[in-house]
Amino acid sequence: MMKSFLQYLGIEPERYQMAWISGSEGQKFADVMTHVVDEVKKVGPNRKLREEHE
Amino acid sequence: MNDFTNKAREIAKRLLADGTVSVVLGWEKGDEPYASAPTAITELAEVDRLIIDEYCIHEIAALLTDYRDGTDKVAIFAKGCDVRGIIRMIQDRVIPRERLHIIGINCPGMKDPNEYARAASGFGKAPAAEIAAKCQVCQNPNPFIYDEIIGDLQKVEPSNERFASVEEIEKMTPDERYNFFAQELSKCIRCYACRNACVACNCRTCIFDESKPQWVGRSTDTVNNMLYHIIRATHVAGRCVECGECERVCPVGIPLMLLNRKLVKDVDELFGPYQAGLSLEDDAIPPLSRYRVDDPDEFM
Amino acid sequence: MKVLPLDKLREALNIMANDAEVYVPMLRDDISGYFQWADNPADELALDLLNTYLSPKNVVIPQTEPMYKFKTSKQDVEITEVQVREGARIIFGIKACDLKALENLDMAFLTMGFEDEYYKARRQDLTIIAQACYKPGPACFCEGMGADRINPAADVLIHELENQDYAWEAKTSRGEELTAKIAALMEERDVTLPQAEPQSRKVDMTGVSEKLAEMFEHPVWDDLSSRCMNCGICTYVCPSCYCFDIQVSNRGEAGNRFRCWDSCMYREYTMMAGGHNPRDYKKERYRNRFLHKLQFFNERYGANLCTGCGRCVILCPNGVNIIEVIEKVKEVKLDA
Amino acid sequence: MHDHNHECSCKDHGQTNPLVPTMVKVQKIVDETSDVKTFYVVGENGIPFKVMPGQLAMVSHVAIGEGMFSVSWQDDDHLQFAIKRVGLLTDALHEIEVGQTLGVRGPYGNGFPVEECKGKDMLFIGGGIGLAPLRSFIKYCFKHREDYGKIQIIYGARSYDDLCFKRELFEEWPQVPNCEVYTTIDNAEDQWAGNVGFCPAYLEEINPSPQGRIAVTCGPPIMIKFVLQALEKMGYTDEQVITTLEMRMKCGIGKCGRCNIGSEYICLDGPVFNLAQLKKLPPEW
Repeated sequence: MMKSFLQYLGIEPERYQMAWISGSEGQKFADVMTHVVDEVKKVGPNRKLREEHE
Repeated sequence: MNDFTNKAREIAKRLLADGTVSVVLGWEKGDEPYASAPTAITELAEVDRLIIDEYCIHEIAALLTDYRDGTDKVAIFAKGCDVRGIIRMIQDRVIPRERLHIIGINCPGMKDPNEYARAASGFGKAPAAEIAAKCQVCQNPNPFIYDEIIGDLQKVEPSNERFASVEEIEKMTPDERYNFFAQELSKCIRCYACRNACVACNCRTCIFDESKPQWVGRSTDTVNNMLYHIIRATHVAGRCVECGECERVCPVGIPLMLLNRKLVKDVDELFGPYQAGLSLEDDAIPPLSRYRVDDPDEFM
Repeated sequence: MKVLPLDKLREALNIMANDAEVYVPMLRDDISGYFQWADNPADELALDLLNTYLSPKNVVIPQTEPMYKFKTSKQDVEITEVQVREGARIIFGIKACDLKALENLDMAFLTMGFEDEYYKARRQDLTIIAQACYKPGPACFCEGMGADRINPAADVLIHELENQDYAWEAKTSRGEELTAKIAALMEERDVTLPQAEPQSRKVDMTGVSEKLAEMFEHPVWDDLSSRCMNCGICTYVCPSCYCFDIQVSNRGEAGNRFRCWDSCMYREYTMMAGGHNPRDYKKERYRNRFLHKLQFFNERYGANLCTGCGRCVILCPNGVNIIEVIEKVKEVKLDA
Repeated sequence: MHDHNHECSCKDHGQTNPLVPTMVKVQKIVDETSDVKTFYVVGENGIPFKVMPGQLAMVSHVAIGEGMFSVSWQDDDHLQFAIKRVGLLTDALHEIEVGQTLGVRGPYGNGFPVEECKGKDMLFIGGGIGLAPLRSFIKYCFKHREDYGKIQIIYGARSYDDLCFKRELFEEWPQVPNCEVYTTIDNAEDQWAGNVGFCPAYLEEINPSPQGRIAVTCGPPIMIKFVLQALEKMGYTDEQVITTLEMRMKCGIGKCGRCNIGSEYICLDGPVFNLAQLKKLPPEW
């Protein structure tokens, strides 16, 4: 729902991802993280919902 | 609606006199013809202040949070939308059904006293609608849970427009959507009227009042305003009774129902058709407030 | 008398904006307020409106305002004060009620021990072009609060004439200077100033402050506050409400300390870190707001912190009405 | 036209903007109890500003936030703040180590009437962290010992661990001539041989006569309320009873609005009031 809502607000859905990972699933955690990073790299730098600090 | 007023006073007198309740929540008249306002009557001698007229638009159930800590019984005059709010309050354990005496009002639709005050003020140019926008699309003018009832049943024009405005937004490109919402929410002055007027926003301690940790910055920039509204809307997802009060009370005219209705629509699509505050039965608890083994994964 | 024709107004504002920040009543999405003039084609001037929903206080106290920046590295911290941009500011078209509110802000920020540097920086070079108010609205009660709506003390006083041109009177040397800059746009004309229509709302404040001092624990506050939902609309649209919060915005090793408007209606406003809150309930917060406006500010500065602009009356979604509060207070019978 | 009578005192502080802090370094940190630490801070040129007993200062952990604290002692070269861990800022302060840069601004408030109390016997009644502001006055009395008569200190906390300034309380202060220290804790503990019970009750038991004596109290609001009642019962006049109050503060200079009790601002007109002044204010603290 959060993903759909953020998408509705025009924010790239790739930036919000969820996965169920058990404490014992170390490999899965690593895979998911790699996946998240890859996806976010694909969308590029975030311009939205971003505070400007000089 | 004079007979509504007479009936209301009669009922309130009886309830206060025989000790059924110790407070009556209703409306009273202000100093302009359109200025009706919610009130709490505790004295028999004050009952004649009560009125019901075409300006009683306020979602009066929101005031029930003031009585959460007591044990006294509370009488509340309630339109169809108010009853949905009351049900939410009961389901969220703000106040038990047993402490409430609900006097339903079959509601012909209300005028918005704020619109009239603004139109008369000379501070803006928008005219006041004959019937408030939110009442024109109301599907629940008749209370369905009450202890007694005032007025005749109102006919409901079925409408398929519930998600029309949300679908319009969905057709836009992501950048258009972001720019649209960023523009609208940049107007927000963070008065929190949308939160305080909301029957679903009934938490004892609100996260926006918390400083440890502070979830949303208090600066009024577009980002923090958006974060505030994202969190607020998400928090009432599936619990919003679609009364439109947040939008009505907003002093800067942000179309907040576009946020709420999107989440209502998503809950509908994920969990099957659902409307908050329509029933007190156990299975009518909002989908996001209960757990089922077959809940879809996307609920988060 | 000098007259600025309506069709020269934009040009006049442009000239003023050359060397000053000019704040003008404008309408955006039916929300009126004093916004900075930049001659955007989309900017709808709202001088024909009686007043603006959002008060002009943002000119001297922006809702969010950085105070100083900091950088941290390990145990060290370096701070740099954020300087308010110096230079001239002009507020155009302000009404007597809001001007009186500005006097309240001056008292709060510039007297009683400390001067507020941020306020002072914005206030000191502010030229005031006030507009005489001939036709009050149903929520107006500035006269009861002691404002002179036809002839408020300003650098320039303008009067909207029947044909919507502005009769222009410079009242101070600062006003003369400004007038000289746009003299070419003005015409010298015989004018008939409008007839002042009476204000329908009468408020008599005699004895109210003193009576309130005896009413802190009176049950009337329970009754009055019952309709209030403790949102901050009244405080944020009020031209006199000035309370603020100081907060920090922190991004790792750098950030800034800023202040922003705060509201006595919020529970968090007086909530102490240990959990004790002297104004924990809505009645207490509601009472403090009205007592601050009508008693406490009076005791401290000798003026009401309400100038009768009517904004809170118009915009309160639940019908809280300061005039009704004053009347109710007067009706209360106190035991001798 | 806006010709108000400015009586600005900010120049006295050696800084132009009263809302911008001066940077100081933490010189020493003392654990008082499990949740109270005393921080010794020094500025580049010694103390950042002069403070009188009972006055306040805004302490800023710059990246986290700032909070108003009573200065629990000012020595020739440093300021001391005894700070209890209760929220976001104080949590962060409890994590810092010696050498940390903090911001301070002040001093704020009126402070204790040290002059008016000269020649009087002094009775201090403190609860919990409420001893911190009293300590500045107590130590001031010790420093000017000949100016004050007999000094009695009644101090209570929830438990032995919660008693602040233990070394001073049990070793130093009882050695001061003509000074009595009474301590009490709320509930009995195995190693505790002293009094058990609340401060107001202990005060009535000790019952120091109001003759020529000034009582000064600070603690949680509920304790203050009962202590004030007890003192009245014991015959103290309103002018003989002094307390120091706490409200939430943000600016410290009487502008931001929140610390008012009636038309008085704690940060300017307080935090110290005598009971006569307090009775004129609404009971909202």
